[in-house]
Amino acid sequence: MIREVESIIIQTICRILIPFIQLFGLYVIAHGHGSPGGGFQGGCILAASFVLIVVAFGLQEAKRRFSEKLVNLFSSIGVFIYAWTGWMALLLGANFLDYGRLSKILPADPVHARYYGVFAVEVGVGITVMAIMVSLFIDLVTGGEHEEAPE
Amino acid sequence: MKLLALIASMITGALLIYATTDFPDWGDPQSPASLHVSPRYIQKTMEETAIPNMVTAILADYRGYDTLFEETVILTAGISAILLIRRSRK
Amino acid sequence: MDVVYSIKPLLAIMVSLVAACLILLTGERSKNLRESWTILASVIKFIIVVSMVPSVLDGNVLEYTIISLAPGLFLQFRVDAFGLLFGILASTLWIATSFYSIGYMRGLKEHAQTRYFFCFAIAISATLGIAFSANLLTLFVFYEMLTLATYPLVAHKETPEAIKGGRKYLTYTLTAGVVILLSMAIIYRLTGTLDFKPGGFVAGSASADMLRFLFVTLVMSFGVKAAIMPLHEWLPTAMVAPTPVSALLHAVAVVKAGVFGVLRVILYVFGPAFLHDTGLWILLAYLVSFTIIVSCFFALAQDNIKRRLAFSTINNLSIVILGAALLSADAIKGGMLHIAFHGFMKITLFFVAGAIYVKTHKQNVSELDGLGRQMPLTMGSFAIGAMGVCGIPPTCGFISKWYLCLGSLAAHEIIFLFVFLASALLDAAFFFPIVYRAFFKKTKEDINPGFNEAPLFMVTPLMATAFFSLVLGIFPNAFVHFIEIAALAVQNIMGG
Amino acid sequence: MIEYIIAKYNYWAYIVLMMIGFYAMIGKGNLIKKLLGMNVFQWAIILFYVSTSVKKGGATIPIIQNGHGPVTHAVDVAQYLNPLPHVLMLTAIVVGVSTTGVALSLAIMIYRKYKTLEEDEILQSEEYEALKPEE
Amino acid sequence: MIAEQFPALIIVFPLITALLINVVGWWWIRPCFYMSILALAVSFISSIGILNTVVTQGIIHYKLGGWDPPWGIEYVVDHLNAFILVIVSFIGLLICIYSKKGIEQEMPKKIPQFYSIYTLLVMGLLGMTVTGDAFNLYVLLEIASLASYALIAMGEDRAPLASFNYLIMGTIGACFYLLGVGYLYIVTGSLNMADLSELLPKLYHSKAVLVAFAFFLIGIGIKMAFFPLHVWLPDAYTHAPSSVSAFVAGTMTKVVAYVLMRVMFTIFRPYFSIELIPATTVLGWTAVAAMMYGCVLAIAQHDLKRMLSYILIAEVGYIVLGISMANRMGLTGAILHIMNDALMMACLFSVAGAIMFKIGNRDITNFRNQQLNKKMPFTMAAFTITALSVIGIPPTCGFFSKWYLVIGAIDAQQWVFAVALILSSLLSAIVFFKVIEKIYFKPREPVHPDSGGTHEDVVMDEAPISMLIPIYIMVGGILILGILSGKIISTVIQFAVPASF
Repeated sequence: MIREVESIIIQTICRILIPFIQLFGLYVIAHGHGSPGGGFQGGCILAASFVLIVVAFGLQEAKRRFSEKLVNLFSSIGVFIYAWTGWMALLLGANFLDYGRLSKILPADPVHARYYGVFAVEVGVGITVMAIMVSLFIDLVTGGEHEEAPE
Repeated sequence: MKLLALIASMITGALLIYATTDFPDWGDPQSPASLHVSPRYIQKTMEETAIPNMVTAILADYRGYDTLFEETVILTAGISAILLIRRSRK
Repeated sequence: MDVVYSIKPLLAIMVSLVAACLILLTGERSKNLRESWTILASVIKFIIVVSMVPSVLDGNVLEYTIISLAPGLFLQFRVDAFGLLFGILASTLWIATSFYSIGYMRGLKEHAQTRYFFCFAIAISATLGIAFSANLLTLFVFYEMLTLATYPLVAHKETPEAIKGGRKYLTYTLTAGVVILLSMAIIYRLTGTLDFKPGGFVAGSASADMLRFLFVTLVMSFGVKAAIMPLHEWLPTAMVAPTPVSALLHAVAVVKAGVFGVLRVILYVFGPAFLHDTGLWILLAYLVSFTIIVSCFFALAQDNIKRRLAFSTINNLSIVILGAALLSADAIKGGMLHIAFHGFMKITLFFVAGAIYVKTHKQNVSELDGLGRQMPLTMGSFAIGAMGVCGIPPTCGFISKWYLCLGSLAAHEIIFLFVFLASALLDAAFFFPIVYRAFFKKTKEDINPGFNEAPLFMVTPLMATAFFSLVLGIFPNAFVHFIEIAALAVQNIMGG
Repeated sequence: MIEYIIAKYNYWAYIVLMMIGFYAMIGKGNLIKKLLGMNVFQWAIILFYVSTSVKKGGATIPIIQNGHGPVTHAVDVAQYLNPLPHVLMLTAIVVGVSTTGVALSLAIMIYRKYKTLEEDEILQSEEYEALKPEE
Repeated sequence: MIAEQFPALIIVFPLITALLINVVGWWWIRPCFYMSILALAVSFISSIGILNTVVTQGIIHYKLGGWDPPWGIEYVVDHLNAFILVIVSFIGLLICIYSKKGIEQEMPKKIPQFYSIYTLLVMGLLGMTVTGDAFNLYVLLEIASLASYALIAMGEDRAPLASFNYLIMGTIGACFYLLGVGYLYIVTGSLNMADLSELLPKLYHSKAVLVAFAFFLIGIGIKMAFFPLHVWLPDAYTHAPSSVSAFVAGTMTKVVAYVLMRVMFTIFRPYFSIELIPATTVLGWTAVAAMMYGCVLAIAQHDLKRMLSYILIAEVGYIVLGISMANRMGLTGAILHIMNDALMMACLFSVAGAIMFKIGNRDITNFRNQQLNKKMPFTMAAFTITALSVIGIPPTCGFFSKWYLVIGAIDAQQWVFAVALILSSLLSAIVFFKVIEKIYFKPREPVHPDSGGTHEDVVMDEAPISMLIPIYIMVGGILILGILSGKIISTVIQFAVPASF
């Protein structure tokens, strides 16, 4: 179990730091096209921010912000976004994952349709990785024995 | 047991070293790995997907299918953790 | 011989399978329903089988293909004369046995009667399958089926020795089975087919040594069920089974299936010509002659009736094989006839043994003193059966032995003639003491128990079979033309 | 010979790592040490893959410079590293992470039952259980 | 339109369903089971469709993302994969139906997660079967493995340890496979199987390729529990939840055996793996050892599931033996045996699970007192029939695969193989009749004729219908497929065997 840390310094710094970490994570996800980065890296950074919350404010606080059900929902939603992007292409008559065909519904030519498709996919990857990392961390660190957050 | 492990790892290492003699040198631009498939990625990525970062392009588009399943892998791990050790104290 | 496509063989086999399912379904609810299924099925089966006789006597062959398993490999039935002979025997004796076993099982209040009748029906359909199978593979399928169906029957009593007997039975037969499988596969790769052909089909397909090896493996592995001497061990052990089962095992299904298999191998797979050229026949003949003589001495040593009968069975089976091994037309004919006739006589003897057990719980020869007064019909039938086995006219045993002797003369191997005669004498030596004790020896406590027969369900079948073995002795061609059928089969094989 | 060794030193590195990991996986008695060995093993393979993508002679990371909007000018292959191994290894890394996660949860389960992670002690308690009469 | 999308459907539909189950399960447990059934039914139907398409129109190439191989990933579905697909999805569906009651008993709190992971497991195996890309196969292999580790660990209280060892061994296997892929990649630069088989022949004498092949064999051998590398299997499959062990025992080893065939005959040409290096000889003799070892150890077991696990090891030996004969008949036998063995093992383990469910104890030695033949007659009948099929008694399907294997051995002039096949079927006869005897005959003192028939008092207490139906579907398959094997071979398997044989 995690000892509830009550250190004002740590908590203040974290309060300042965490938004930037999360912002950076989003940036890394969004800029995976042009610069080093992508879904995984961004997702891990986002997850790190939540881990920081857990470390600094304790598990209950973290779960109040980010309940277990929510984590689980996100983890599935991420993969679902990915699969659905491919599925759209399939519904539009192309092969599975053929983003080029998304140009039928996106205001873009096939090449840029791929660009956007990849973007959607990366977002999905990011969400999943973040969620799973958080849930893995919480489960492993508590040995799986933790309460639902008090509503 | 330890001895056996030692022998096994020694044999593996010997195999690997034996194989290495036929490998291209490190960083050889002419190695088959960098000649057969990858040139197309390097040259065509921009005009085929408009994504400058080839890694992202390959990851999510050329070999997007892999990535889908790598998502699934980590999802599996997450659900497994819940399945295995999650238990509410109520 | 032209081929007629007919579903009759399949029907004849399915009847008892269907009956088996019905027995399993209705068994526990009502005994009468269960047993009426048995009787009904046996009668229908008999009718179907007999209805095939005329067309076969016209020289036709009834054929029915279920499915093709591989190129040149079918699950197929073909009723030729030899198969029909065996089929008639099995279906006839099933009627008698089912009546008898009803009497027996009820008389002893046996347990698990449903399982008993179920396996019984399966065993019979397997036997008919063996009789009608058109190729070695089909025969093998039903052969294994027979093994498994008779295993619960052997172990039926579930006493430790019963289970041990079952184990031994399985060990022998399954081992034989896999050996058959291997040799069969080799033959299939050599010749590309497994269809039985009168006069054999493998000759010349491989080196003589290879074929010799295959012949030995096949004959010996079928010989396990036929209880050729070094491999006979399971048969006396299987005597723990209920008597109708032993009757079925010995007179009809299992051992006869083994002999049938051996004859199929000798006459329809390898062929007389091949045996004659390679000189294997003389080898086989000496082997089985050894069995014939030795088994008689074993039998003399037994006091338990059923064990004695068991060794007599071993003896007679080898006589059949010897007949086939002599390769002369008469001998083969005699052998085939002996399959059928010995069936009738031996089943009589076993029925008698069972009847005695149900009535008096006596199992040993030494206890039979004066039983003839108590159960005259039973012991009378026993006398007839014994005469038949010894080959004394006017019983049918005389006919088959007569042909066998002729055959041994025709084969210019005078020694085998003496083998036959010696075995006949020895048979007399261990059967007639029983008859003598039963009728002419006074019981120790000199009281006359008076007329007290076994239940009607048991006496009727055994008298019927005894009657048949007499009638077939006097008019060997009666009812179903055994002799004509056998003659036809021999004619096909010899190509004469 | 020296040149030969130097020319392939990336391979030697990963071979050594891999042997260490392999030994730890089989030989060590502590489950967590086994896990560490497993990770070393996997990272060794990842190192091997990535090192195959290197191109000497001024090749840089596989991101096309000043490329936004479709470019027409031909891209020189020798100018960029081989991107494929990186992609594969991203996948392999995630697989490794997931495996470790599952393995750790298993370790937790085992610890809950046996209150230890030393293999021999676990086996002892197993034998102890086996000796207990089963009701 | 739908027809050519089957290859995508068969994978993606279970995937999405698994996600939905995982989400829905947090709020509403009841529908999870039915959703999983639905998904597996869809992939079963589409696998049938695929098989049909392959048989009528030939090999399917499905380019994912529309990229041509070797740049993109493609599915290649020929007769072999289509056949395996049908088997896997069929067993998956049946065991899913079967698992309902057992799971409610074994892990009542974790039902959604179970079905989610179970669906993912099936999906992973299907993906392994259908893919045409060496690396993609690795990823899917890992999905299937992770799922099976998790599921196995949910069994009895010794399960976690068994599963952990399985995880260590399995990771070694997967990593060796990955290493083999890497070696092939570094010398050819490609990951696509078809492309590799084009590029490799001129490199057949390079040491790297030889070592890659060796690593493939070892890795696959570990995953397949092939004889010297099988140590993880008995524990894992013994302690796993019954439905899990039924599915995994039925399909996992078979799919990996399929991968072995892919590697030996598609990535590497038969010329390489048969003539150039003595792979088949080594495999063959090891397989013989595996058969003997498995059967002999099975005889010694008291725990039904452990016994079956050793039988499974022997069965893997059969399949590899058939592959290593390297002739048409042998391979036909191997492929046929993949199907038969999947059915038989799934059925046997399901029966063991049913016994556990009802009696809570699967120790063979006290079957005798349980009167099982009276308590659960249908289950026991199923067990008997399947056991006969494993022994290889006609007309069950086990006989026919054995028949082809024996003929293959004869064609290969390997008499020892033929004898070993026969010997092992005798040994398995001992194994199973030991059990059957205990089930049906309980030795008593000789019954006195007048006091017989006093022990018909046990009431029938049969396994739930949701278990019996799948078991009996499998038994029906065992009985029918044997008779139909000629037709199956002539329509599917003879095309599945590599044409060079």
